[in-house]
Amino acid sequence: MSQPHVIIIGAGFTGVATAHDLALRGLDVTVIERGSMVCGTSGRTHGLLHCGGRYCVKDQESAIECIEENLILRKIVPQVIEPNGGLFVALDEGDIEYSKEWLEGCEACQIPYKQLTHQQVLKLEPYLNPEVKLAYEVPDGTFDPLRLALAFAATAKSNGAKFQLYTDVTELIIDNTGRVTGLKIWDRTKDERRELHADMVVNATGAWAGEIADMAGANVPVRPTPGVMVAYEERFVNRAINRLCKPSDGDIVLPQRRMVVVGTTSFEVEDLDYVPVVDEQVDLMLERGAALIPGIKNAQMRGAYMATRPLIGAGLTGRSVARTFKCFDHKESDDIDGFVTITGGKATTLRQMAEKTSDIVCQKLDVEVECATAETPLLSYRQYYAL
Amino acid sequence: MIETKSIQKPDEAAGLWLLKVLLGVLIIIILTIHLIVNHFIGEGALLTWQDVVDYFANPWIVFMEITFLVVVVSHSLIGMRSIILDLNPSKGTMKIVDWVLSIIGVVSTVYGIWLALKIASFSV
Amino acid sequence: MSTQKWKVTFKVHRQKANNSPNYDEYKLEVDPEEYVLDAVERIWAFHDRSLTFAHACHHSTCGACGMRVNGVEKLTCITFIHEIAKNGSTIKIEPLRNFPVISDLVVDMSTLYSGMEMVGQRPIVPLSEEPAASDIKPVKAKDGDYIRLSDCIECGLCISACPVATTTSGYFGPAILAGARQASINGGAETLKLVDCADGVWRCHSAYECTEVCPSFVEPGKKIMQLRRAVLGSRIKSLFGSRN
Amino acid sequence: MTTYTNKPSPSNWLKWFDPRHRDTGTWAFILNRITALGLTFYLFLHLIILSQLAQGPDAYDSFLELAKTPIIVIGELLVIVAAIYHGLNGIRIGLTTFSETSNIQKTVFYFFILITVIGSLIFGIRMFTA
Repeated sequence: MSQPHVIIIGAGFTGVATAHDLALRGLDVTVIERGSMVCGTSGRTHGLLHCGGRYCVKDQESAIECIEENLILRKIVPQVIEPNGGLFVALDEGDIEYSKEWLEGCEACQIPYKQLTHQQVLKLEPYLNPEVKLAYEVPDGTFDPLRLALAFAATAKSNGAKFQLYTDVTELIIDNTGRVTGLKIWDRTKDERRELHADMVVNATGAWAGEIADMAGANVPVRPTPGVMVAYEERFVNRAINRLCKPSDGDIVLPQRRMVVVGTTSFEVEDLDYVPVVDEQVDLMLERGAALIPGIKNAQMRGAYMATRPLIGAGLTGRSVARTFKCFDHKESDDIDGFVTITGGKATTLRQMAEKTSDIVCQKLDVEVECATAETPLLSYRQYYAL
Repeated sequence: MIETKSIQKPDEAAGLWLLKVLLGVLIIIILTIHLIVNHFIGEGALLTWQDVVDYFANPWIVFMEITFLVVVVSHSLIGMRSIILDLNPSKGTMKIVDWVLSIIGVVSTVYGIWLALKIASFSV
Repeated sequence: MSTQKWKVTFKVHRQKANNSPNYDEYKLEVDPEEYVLDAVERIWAFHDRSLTFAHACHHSTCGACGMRVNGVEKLTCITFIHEIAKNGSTIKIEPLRNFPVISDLVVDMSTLYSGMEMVGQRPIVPLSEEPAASDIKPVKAKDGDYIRLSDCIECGLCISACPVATTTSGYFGPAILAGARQASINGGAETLKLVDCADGVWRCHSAYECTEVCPSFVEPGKKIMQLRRAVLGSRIKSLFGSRN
Repeated sequence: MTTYTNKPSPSNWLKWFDPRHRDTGTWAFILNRITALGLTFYLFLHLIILSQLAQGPDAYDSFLELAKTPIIVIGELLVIVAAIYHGLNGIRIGLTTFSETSNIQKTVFYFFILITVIGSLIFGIRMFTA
């Protein structure tokens, strides 16, 4: 084996995108995942391909990442995207007030928007609350979470990456110089335990990044913040509908297949492995969703579920935490070599998170290859199973 | 690891399937005629050897019975073939099956024609 | 959700590597308005970390969590416990049939995915081709059609329920034939040729179990019948028309 | 103990006839397959028996006497029931294939079962009172 071997822990969005990036740069990659593909936070995301409008007032760094990546994903993985755009709609005086800051934010972050008249917006989305005061069209989209990840994984596989699902990491192997040299793993499909060695281990476990880092005695300031989402059995809209207000509970309604999904909330938990759905939050989604699309009030609920965002930061809580991502080289922060953690961020920015992480990994391994993922169209997601 | 769908499998394309359906329709038509003729018009017919021989004296009946035989045998053999296809036979197995079914078909048709003509000959 | 809790026993199919399978029982306190998948996830989280099962979106858009619940194929993320059990009853959880078991509740559905690819099923389609609701006319946007994710979520429930698929791995199966139907709507002459064979559209025996278990409005049984008409139509056309 | 098979395999053929956990359409399929096999068996048996006709009046008429025993009559009735059902289910399949009626396939099945029962009763009464 001539190429350095990198193990990525976690087959969530960051894990599969990093696997694709590193495999494309010619590295030997193995992804270890304890469940199925994107069975944690990634699989349960909203599926909103952000244009950045949601963050352009308070968190412009994230907003710029979003609009850049939005345009790239539309190009490299159109197979899983409903590219129908989105609306930001104001329903009350507070929203109208906020719209001034929002428009400035869009300008600053170069998010294209177009104001629609009352008549225009209701013609485009007849199920929208007719009380709508202001409406702007933006380049949002919707994606299928599992298939987005599979498309990255399929392309990674075609470049030689290996995926080992249903396999737990039981221990990080650290040599006497304080360097992570591999993992002890438990393959639950065969109930088999063994060791796997690597030149570099990437911890891409999102909300669980703290738990894995802890195995090495390292510290990652990740703040797992779950939110609820509720799906209803009718496709009321073809665009992503955002309330034109400061990010809050239940202010996004998305189309997906024959459903609409309303989300989300924001709270904190201790136990990450099972986060129960809270009834009051489901009721809140119904109320808030119906404010945007009154028809939701009478729609049949199809599913309610929780996803746990990995927010980064100490001190701040919930929505005030920036939605950007961070890559930690534990050599710098904890004097542990061969070990990198990537966490935070959002689904929309998965490719960019992978690029930054891969840059650090390559730099540490003295591999000099440029990232090419922004220009590389992904294979059909079904190739993940065929390869 | 991936098992791709083979496209060159023993064939039952539209032709054979459609034939089975058309034969099925013919059977329904002939059986209905048969029922009406035998049970509702000719009261209590065909209950003795002589009845049968008299019935076969009509050349149209001989023709109809032979046609019916060919149709029923074909429909049933194509149907059996279809059931065997549900058992995922190899191409080689299917070749043998096709031969066996064809032979059964030809033998029973020849036998049926012989029998019909034989019966018809009794009335001469 | 109701405040009254139920006691339910989950009898779960277990199988590791090539060992012979067995069933493990887990007694759980559940909310009747929880989904079956929630309970399976809790068995893993709090009772038995060796359990393997597939899931992702938890709202019926990804198709990963198909299992047999009390013998019937269900998308477990949208199946309420009260739909299939009573307080005190036992719920049997098994992997889908007609696919090789990888372990416990996980099956290898690669044949389904490769079949979908082979017939050219499109994961995203114009809304006018798969209208979201039959009673609402699809609204066309100014500059063309809206694009939406296709109805079929490739969950494999239909193939598990199909009686023909239990005996022949050659049969394309309901999902793939329904996919072929979708692919044949605009053009797709090649697709029609592909499914016009013993393992294709003529292998179906009209049990309609596929339509019965489909959680995603595909109605594969109906699509197979439409596909048959399309195949016969193109056959007749080639017989009389452009036969070069 | 049966060996565990989850993959498609010809050895699963008994599952064709297992209606547990399944719906109406499976009953239609099971009955269609059983009647198909039964009628084919009867067809060739019938052909062989008819060879008696070639052997003259005595052989055939004595055979017909034998055919009046109740067990044979019940057998004949079963053939008629099978034929009615198989024919009607054939119409069901043809109907749903050639027209957009698959959404009423269950209703068609129930209706045809009703006709099968009525037809069987008519034939049964005629045969046993003849």
